[in-house]
Amino acid sequence: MNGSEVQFWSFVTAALLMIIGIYAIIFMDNIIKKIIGVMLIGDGVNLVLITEGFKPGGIVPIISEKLYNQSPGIFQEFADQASYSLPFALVLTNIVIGASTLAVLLGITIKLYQHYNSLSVHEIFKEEKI
Amino acid sequence: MNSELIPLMVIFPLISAILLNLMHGKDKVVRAYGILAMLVVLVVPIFASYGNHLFGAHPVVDTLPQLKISLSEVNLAIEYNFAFLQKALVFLLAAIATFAVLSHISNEKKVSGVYLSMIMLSIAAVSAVVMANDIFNMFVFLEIMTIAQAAIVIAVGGVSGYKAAFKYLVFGGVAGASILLGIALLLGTFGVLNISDLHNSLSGNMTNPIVLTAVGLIVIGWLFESGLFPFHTIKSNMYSAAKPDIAALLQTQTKIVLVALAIVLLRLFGGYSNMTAVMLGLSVGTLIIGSVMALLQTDFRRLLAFTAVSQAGLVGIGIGLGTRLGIAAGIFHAINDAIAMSLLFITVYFIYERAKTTEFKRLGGLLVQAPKLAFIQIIGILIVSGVPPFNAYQSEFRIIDATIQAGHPELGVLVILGTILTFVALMKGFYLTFLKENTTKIALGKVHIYNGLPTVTYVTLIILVIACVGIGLFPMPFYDRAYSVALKILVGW
Amino acid sequence: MKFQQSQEMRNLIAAIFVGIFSYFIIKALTDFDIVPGVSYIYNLRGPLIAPNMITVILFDWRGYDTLGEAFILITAVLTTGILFGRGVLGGDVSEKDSTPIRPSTIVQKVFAAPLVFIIVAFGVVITLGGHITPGGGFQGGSVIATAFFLSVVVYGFKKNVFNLSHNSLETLEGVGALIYLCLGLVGLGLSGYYLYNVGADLYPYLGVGDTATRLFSYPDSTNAGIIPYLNIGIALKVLSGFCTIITVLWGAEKK
Amino acid sequence: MDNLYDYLHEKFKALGGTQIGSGLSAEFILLAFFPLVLIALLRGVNDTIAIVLALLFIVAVVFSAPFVVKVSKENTDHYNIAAFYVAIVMGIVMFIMLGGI
Repeated sequence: MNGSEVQFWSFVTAALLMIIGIYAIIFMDNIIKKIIGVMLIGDGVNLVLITEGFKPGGIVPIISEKLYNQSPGIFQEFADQASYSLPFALVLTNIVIGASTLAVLLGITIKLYQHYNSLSVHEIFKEEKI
Repeated sequence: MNSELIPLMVIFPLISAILLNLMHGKDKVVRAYGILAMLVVLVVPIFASYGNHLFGAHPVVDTLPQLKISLSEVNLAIEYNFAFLQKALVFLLAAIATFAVLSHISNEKKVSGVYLSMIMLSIAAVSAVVMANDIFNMFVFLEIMTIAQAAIVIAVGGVSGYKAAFKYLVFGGVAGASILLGIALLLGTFGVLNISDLHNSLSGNMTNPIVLTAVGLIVIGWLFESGLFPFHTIKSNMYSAAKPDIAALLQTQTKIVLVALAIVLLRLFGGYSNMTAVMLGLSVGTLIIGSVMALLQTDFRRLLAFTAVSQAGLVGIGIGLGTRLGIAAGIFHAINDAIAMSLLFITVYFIYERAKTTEFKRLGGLLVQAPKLAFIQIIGILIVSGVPPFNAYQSEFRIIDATIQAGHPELGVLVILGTILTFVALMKGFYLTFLKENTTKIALGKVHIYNGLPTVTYVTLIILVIACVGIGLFPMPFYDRAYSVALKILVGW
Repeated sequence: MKFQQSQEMRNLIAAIFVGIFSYFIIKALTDFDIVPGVSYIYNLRGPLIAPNMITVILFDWRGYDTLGEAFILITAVLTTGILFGRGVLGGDVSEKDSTPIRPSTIVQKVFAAPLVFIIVAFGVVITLGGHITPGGGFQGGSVIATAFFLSVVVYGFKKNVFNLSHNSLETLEGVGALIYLCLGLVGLGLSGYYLYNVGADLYPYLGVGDTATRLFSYPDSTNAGIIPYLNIGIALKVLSGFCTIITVLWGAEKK
Repeated sequence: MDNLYDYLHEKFKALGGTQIGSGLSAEFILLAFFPLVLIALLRGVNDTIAIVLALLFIVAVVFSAPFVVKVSKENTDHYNIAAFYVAIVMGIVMFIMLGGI
C-alpha cells in the first residue's frame, strides 16, 4: 500500500470505530459496554486526527542534528519533510480527556453496581417508566 | 491591544480550585479563602480592559505557499477576545457563582473545599469558553465544564445524582467527540484553528460537503451543551438532581455556553440557512416540550428544571432566526433569563433546605409561614413569564418582534403559547407550595425559620430582583450592545 | 435498547437513523483532502525552540491547551474522590478500606521492586528529555504511574515501594499544576503575555530581562526555555492524578 | 361533558399525581402546537395546502387525544428514551445539513 491508500483505509477504520461506538452507546444494554462505546468514539476521533497529521513519505517531526546544523536559522528542508505536527498535539490532549471521562464513568459504574447489583441499563433505570 | 487581566479571569479560578482542594478539611480557612476568591473573581472582569490576549505572545504571521491556505496571514497561537458581551457574560457568571458559593458557605455546617473547587473549575471553564477565539481551546474547556458539572451533581450524593451524571457524561462524551470530529474536519480542510482565520477561510466555501458534515457535527455538540431537544431530559435531570442553589449556577452556565457556542457557529457558518433552520426547529420543540413537561411535574425542582430548559429553547429561537433582531434579542434574553431563573431556583432552595423536600404533595400552606419568600417568588414568576416592568418582558417582546420581522409569525404565536404555559406551570407550583392547605404537616416543624431567611441569601434575592427591575426599566444599554454584537456576527467581526 | 415488545419498532427506527449518520461520516472521511496549514509554520519555526515539534506545540505554541488538559485530569481525579466520599455535601464519608490483599508469590516479590525502579527511571528519562526525544510529561508521568500500580498490586497499598499516602498524592498533584500555572504567570509578569516562553527568546523585542533568560536555560544544545520545567510539572500532575484514580477505584468496596 | 371529564381523568391517571387542570392546559397547548408547526413548515409551499392540512391534522389530533400522556411518557429520565431521540436527531441533523431539506 502506498501512502495515500494507508491514509484512506485509516480514515475508514476511524469511521468504523466511531460507528461501533455509537452502536454500543445506543443499543447495548450493559453499562460497561456503553462506556467502551464512548471510548471507541474517542479513539475513532483520535485516529482521524492522527491520520490528518500523516504525510506520505514524511519524517517524524523531531529535527535531527544533521538537519539542524545544515540550515541554521531557517529550517526549510525539515519543514518540507516533516509530518504535520499540530494534529498529534491535539490527539495527546484528547487522550487525556478520554482517560478522565473513563475514570469518572467507571467510578459511577461501581457506585451504581453497589446500589442495584446489576449493570443493565434496563434494571438501573427501572424507576423511570418508558 | 493586550490586556494582562484577561487570562486572569481563567487562571485565578484555576489556582483557587487547586488551593481550595488542598485546604479541604480546614473549615475556617476554606470559608475565608472562598469568600476572598469570589471577590477577586467578581472584580477582575470589571477592571479588565477590552482587547485581545495572545497566549505565549505569538503574533499573526504571513502565510507561505506551502501552507496551501488562501489567507494572507494566520494566527499562530491561542487568542482570547474580550469585549462588552464577554464582559457581561463573565460578570453574570461570576455574580451567580458568588451567590452559590456564599449560600454554600453560609448555610452549610461543614464546608466542602472540593465542592467549592469544582464550582471554581466550572467558572474558569465557562469563562474560557466565552472568551476563546480558538475552536480547540473552546472544546478543551467545554470538557472541563462537563466533568465539573457532573461532579457538582454527584456531590449531592444519592443514586439519582449518579444516574443523572452517568447520562450526562455518556452523552457528553458523544457530543464532545462530535465537536472534536467537526474540528478535525475543519482543521484538515483549512489547516487553522483560530476562529477568525476559519471565518476568513470559510467564506465562499459553504458548499464543500466536508465542511457541511463539520457543521452538522458541531451543531449536535451545541445541542448537548445548551440542553436543547434530544438532550433536554438529560439537562433537566441534571438541574433537578443538583441542589437548587447550584442548579441556578448550572442553568446560568448552560445559557452562557449556549450563547457563546451559537455565536461561534453563526460566525463560522452564518451564511448557511439549513443550520439556522435546524437550530430554530429544535429550539421551538424544546420550548413547547419543556413547558408542557414543566406543567406535568409533581416536584418543584423538576418543574423549574424543565422551565429552565424551555427558556433555553426561547433563547435558541432568537438565535436560530439568524436575523439581526433575532440574534440580539436571543443574546439579551439569555442574560435576562439566567438572572430570573436563578432567582426562582434560589427561592426553591429555601423550601428545599427547610422542608427537606420539594414534592408538591408534601408541601403546602407556606404563605403564612414565609410571606417574604412567597412575595419574592411571585415576583420571580412574573419576571420569567415576561410581565412588563421586568427584564424578561423586554427580551421576550423583542424575540416575538423578531419572529414577525423575520417572516415567521407562527413562531411568535408559539413563543406566546410557551410563555403562557410557563406562567401556568410556575403558578401551579406557587399555588401548591404556598396557598394550598397543608395536609401532611411535614414542613410544620421548623416553620418559623422561614421568616428569618439567612441574610446572605436574602440579600442575594434582593439584588437579583433589583437587577431584573433595573434591566427592565433601562434595557437599551444592554440591548444596543447585543444588537451591535449581532451586527458584527452578520457583517464581519 | 430493551424496549417492551410493542416498542421493538424503535430499535429499527433508531438503527435507520444511525445508519444515515454513519453514511455521512464515512462519506466525509473517505473523500478528504488534507492541507498542512499552520503545522508547516510550526515546523519551520519550531526548531528554534526545541527539537521535538510535538512538545513545542504542546508547551509553547498551544501551551494553554495543555493547561486545560491538565485541569481535565484534575477535575476527573477530584470527581472520582467525590464519588467515593471525599468532599460530598454534609461532611466526608470515609469508606472502609477494602483493598484486596492477595498474597504475592516469591517471584513477584523479588522481581517487582527492581522492575519498579527501572520503570521509574525510564519515566524520568522520558520526562526530562521530552523536548529532545519522543516523550514528554504526560508519557513520563503515566509510565511512572504504571510503576506505582505494579508496586501496589504486588505489595499492597500499605507497603508499596512509593510510600505515598492519599493526602501526599493530592498535594503532589496540586504542586504539579501550580508549577504549570506559576510558570505561566512568570511570562505574564515579565512580558505581559500568559505562558510566554521565558528563556527561549523567540521574540527578543518583548524585552524580557537577561536574568530570567539565564534562570530558565536548560543544559542542552538548544534553549527550550521553560518547556522542560513545564514537562516536570505535568509529569508530577499526571503521575499523582493517575495514582489517585488507581487507588480510589482499587479500594472501592465490593458488595 | 361529564363523560368527557371522566374520560380524561381516567387517561391522566397514567401521569401519576398530576392535576387534571394542568394536564388539560398542556393538552390544549399541544393541540395548538402541532398545526402551528405544520403551517410554519408548509407555508413556504402553499398557503392553502398548509391551512387545509393543518385543519385535517387538528381533526386527527383531536381524535387521538389526550396527547399529554404520550408526550410525558416520551420525556422521562430513562436512558433509552434519551438514546432513541439522540439517534434520531443525529441522523436528521446530518441529513438536513448534507442532503438539503
